[in-house]
Amino acid sequence: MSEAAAIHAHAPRPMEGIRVYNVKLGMWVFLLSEVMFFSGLIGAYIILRFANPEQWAAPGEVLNVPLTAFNTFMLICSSVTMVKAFAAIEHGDQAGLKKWLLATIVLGAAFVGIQIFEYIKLVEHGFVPVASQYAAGGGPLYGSTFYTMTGFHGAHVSIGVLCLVFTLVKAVRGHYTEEYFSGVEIMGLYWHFVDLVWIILFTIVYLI
Amino acid sequence: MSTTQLLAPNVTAQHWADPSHPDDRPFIRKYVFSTDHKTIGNQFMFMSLFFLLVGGALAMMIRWQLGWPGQPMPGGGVLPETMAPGGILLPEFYNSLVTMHGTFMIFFAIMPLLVGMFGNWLIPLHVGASDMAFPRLNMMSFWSAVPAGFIMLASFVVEGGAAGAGWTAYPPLSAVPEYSGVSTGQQLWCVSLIILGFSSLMGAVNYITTIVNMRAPGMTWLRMPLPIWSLFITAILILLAIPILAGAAIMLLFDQTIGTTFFLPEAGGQPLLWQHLFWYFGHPEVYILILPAMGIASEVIANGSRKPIFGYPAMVGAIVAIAFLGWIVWGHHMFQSGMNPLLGSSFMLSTMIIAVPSAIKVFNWLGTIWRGDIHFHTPMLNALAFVAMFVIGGLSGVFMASTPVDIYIHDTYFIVAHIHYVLFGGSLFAIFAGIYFWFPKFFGRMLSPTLGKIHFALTFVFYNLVFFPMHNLGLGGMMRRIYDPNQYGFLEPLQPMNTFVSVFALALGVSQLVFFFNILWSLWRGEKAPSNPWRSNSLEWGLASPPPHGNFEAMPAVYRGPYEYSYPGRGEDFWPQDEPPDGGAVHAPTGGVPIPEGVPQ
Amino acid sequence: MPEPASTFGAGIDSIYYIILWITGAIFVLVETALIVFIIRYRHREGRVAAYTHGSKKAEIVWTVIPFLLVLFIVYASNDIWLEVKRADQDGAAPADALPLRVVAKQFEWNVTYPGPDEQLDTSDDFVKRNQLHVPIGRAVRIDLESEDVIHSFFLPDFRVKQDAVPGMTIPVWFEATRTGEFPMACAELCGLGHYRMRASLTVHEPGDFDRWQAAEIAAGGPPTGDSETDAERAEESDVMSEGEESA
Amino acid sequence: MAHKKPNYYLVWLYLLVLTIAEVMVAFISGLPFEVLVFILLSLAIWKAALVAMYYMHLRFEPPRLVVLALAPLPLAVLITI
Ligand code: HEA
Ligand code: HEA
Ligand code: CUA
Ligand SMILES: [Cu+2]
Repeated sequence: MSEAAAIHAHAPRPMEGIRVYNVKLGMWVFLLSEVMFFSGLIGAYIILRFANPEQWAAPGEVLNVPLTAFNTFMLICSSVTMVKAFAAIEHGDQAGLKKWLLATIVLGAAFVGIQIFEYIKLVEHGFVPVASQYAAGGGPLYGSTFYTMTGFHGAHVSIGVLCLVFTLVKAVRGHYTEEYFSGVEIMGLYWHFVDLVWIILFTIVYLI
Repeated sequence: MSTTQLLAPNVTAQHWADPSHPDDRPFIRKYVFSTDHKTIGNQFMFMSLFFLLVGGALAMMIRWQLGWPGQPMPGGGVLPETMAPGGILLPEFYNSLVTMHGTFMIFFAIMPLLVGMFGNWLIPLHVGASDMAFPRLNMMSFWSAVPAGFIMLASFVVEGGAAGAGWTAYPPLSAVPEYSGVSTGQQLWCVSLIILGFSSLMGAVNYITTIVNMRAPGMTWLRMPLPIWSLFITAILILLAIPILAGAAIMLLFDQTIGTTFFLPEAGGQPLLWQHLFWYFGHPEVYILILPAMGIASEVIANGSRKPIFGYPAMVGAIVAIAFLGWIVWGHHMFQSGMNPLLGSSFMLSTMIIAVPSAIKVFNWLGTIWRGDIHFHTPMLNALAFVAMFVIGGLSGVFMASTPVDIYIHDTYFIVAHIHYVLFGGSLFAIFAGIYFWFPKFFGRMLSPTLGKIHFALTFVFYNLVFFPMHNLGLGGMMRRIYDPNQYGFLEPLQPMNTFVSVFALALGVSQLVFFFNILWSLWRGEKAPSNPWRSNSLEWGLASPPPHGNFEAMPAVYRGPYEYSYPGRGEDFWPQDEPPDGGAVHAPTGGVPIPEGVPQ
Repeated sequence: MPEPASTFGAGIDSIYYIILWITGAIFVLVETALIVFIIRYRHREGRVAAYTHGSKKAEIVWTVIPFLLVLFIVYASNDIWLEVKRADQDGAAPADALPLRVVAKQFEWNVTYPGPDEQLDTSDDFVKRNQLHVPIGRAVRIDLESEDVIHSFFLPDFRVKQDAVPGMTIPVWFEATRTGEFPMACAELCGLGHYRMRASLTVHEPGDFDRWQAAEIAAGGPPTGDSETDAERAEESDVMSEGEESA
Repeated sequence: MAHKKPNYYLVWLYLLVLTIAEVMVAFISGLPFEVLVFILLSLAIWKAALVAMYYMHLRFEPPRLVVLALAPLPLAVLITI
């Protein structure tokens, strides 16, 4: 950048912001608002639950905890594969990048699949968000809050999977290099965040 | 991580304006789906002014009904039977009018004007960047705001009419069609606000990243113009508050559509939960609507009185303090809601404390014009009006903040008076100031000063005649959102005052046409704008009007704060931020540490 | 503001006037300063603005003073607030208070009177629509409820306002200091009839109150609204009738 | 990259153990509800912190970003309680 150089000659050095490149900073900033979004939902959940403790069945009574525990396990694994993909491209290991990205996609998709399966089973047992048709243990708010929180998380995972596919396509096209991997990094940030949210939700929604 | 990614993209690798070959973007990229922050700013201006007009029109109908209850409204005949048979407004339509008036004004007029328009206009230019950090995201932000607005507008024509539960949409009224008589409209209200939320988020992410990462060399934190500081803090408020509204609106939408009961008592839901969520967003929201206005006013007042802003660091501190305190006062909207009275006491305390940073700002503005050399150009007039009016609105806020007094004035016209003193007298006057100030920079033509001064005079006078009496209406006990006060014996004596208010409200509405005309006329016929019509300091004034695509030809360097007016011993009474110091003595800024403005130490 | 007719009315008004004086003074101060500066320092040939970046001392002054002022306002406000809400004894009204129940619904107020035994939910209770009758000089405790949406129980002359929230029973109390008939209004948007959801509050001499109550019980029968309001309703309902169907 | 890589598998094992611990605590141990909630929440937050610090590399970012990332948490807490 010749102008830049010219500036350097007679002027102060460039501000460096906070030494984090734009896209990454942008992703972090966006994640902060996501934090607030889920906090809002969790806050509502807590207030409603405190107001009507009787509407919540004992853990495991209605919800299938073992299944979800396994699902949680898969999501945690997907975080490892994601971070491995990132580590790979950092060293320009193209093959590794594709391999790990693919693994992450599979795990993520499986998570969504199992969640849908779980929903179907639950609905069969009359565990629905709609107050008038609620027929499972506990009360309707149990269902409403459950589907809202896990549903929005599921939506985030699904979107994540789509973005991963997109990233993989770019990776296959050899779009990322040792020098340029911001796409993979912010993808990772988002993915780990979704994992992080689930860790919290799993505890609050299923175990408590 | 590679250094290119660490530093370069932020500051050096920007696409600066290149005078050698002309901007050859096709029309659609240039004016419609443009990624240029200046164009997007202009687009936001036209969209929001349109909705301001809509909101104003609705207000006119409100005032007609209150001034001459039950009288057929002139031209009201054109409205369909469901709204105003024979021109006589129906009560359910009145509720929609009030709701939509508030919604349009807050979400589709003032917010996009302050954040969308000024944010886009000013941020990249003021920090010395070629554009926003994410131009495409920026474009999406605008093009998602438009459909949101039109969905809201469309709700007028759907079955059952537009949302009618107030802009605060308290359930169960807002959640159950049987109660409000409005079904689809209320749902569209939620949908529209959720979409708008996305738009605002995209904007906020962009602003924060740009301001943090793309400041030109020497543009240290404490050399940023105050509009940028206020927009930065505002962006943070948006980033953290909007998701709460989105979440609440989604739950409300579920209650309306799929039959959940988050806010409905039948199955244990909590009507107050909505109020907590809404106001947890809502109070930060009202500061979203005032902080940028304060920044603009500061910029214009310093320029108009040719004097450095009084106590710049304190001004910054006050912005931050107001924003922070804004998060812990939401309960002051719920004093009479059935919330625990002891909470009420603590919310009263936190709310009152906000008067302190506000005081700092007000008195520092006074300090700025004190011993100044005041030029009364149109922007300055509006900025001074902003200070005068904001004080009234703020002080009336103190009455409501006092829990016992609020018992009486809650949900009366005293509140309505407060709303309009802060939002019209505050935000809108600052917006007028800002538009008169920066219009030349972005459209290359001056707004007619004569029309501008006429518009200002009329608006200022009528505005006070409309809204000041509302304090008395409120103290007379007149409730908000009532279709016909004369239903109550004790309100009948107030009717003359209501008529008085309405007369001048209509006058106020009409006088806005001067502004309308001024804008449209000046766009084509206004005199050509020089590059620095107000002899101002910040970076954009060194560029052509309008600045080329890419803004600067090379990265600018910044040597001093933005308010170096009347620096002793200089011929000029202003000193551009990017003018190298005479004698070539470079005060190289180091990191984020500020240099005492311009003063060679 | 109408002349207060409840025991704490005067207290609330006194806070109002305190704030009015403080803010009034500030208002005058700020606006005169503004005008004086505007005139005094307007542009004239050869005027040069003073070059200053502010004064810490001044700023500290106008930070501390407002701070003290607002602290004073909070302090002054809080006592009366707690008295009104009786937050210290979680809303419980004075012991000898007359218990009433007010149930709001679109668009009327139904008042349940305890009858001679002064116990709610007993056989001698009776209900009146849109009429609240209380004795003077005796606290009344009202259990405020709502059947449908949020309403707000507003007695302007008594400085009483409290939202009625469905699913909650919120205690309200006051003690009348003047006899007569007073307006009672709904202050929270509650639908298309919000603007006419009005009722009347009648304050009796103690003796009159018992006589009135006796008469009501004698008249007995189903909950009645007083004919006068009904008449008005009928004759005014032309405009909103079709609206009411839709609601 | 400036820092040396953390052992991602180790973190993964860590998370795994904690998750199992959670499920155990929730079902086996007959602790009183309050204690249970407290333990479970601390475990969850512990796991969340691990993810943020190692997988999201917060541990290795410039402090200013860390501050930025932690900034909204008080608000989050405020809204949730
Ligand atoms: C731009 C928007 C804006 C702004 C800036 C404010 C600012 C303030 N508002 Fe306002 N408010 C609204 C918009 C705004 N408000 C809206 C839209 C509503 C209605 C919502 C609805 O529809 O229900 C509302 C409602 C509202 C209520 C609820 C009333 C009710 O419903 O019963 C309260 C109660 O406390 C309140 C208080 C305040 C206070 C204390 C401030 C403070 O920030 C003001 C601080 C400023 C000053 C105090 C003046 C300057 C200071 C000095 C000159 C120093 C000396 C002063 C003293 C020592 C006192 N506001
Ligand atoms: C920024 C916000 C804003 C603004 C500017 C206004 C402007 C006006 N409002 Fe306001 N109002 C609110 C925000 C605002 N309002 C809110 C939030 C509420 C509460 C809603 C609720 O209770 O739910 C409310 C409620 C409200 C009520 C109470 C209704 C009720 O409770 O029953 C009334 C009644 O008089 C009223 C009247 C007016 C009037 C006469 C104006 C006049 O100032 C209008 C004058 C006309 C204009 C300002 C338009 C001019 C147009 C331009 C300048 C653009 C030019 C166009 C181009 C160049 C393209 N408003
Ligand atoms: Cu009931 Cu308004
Ligand atoms: Cu507020």
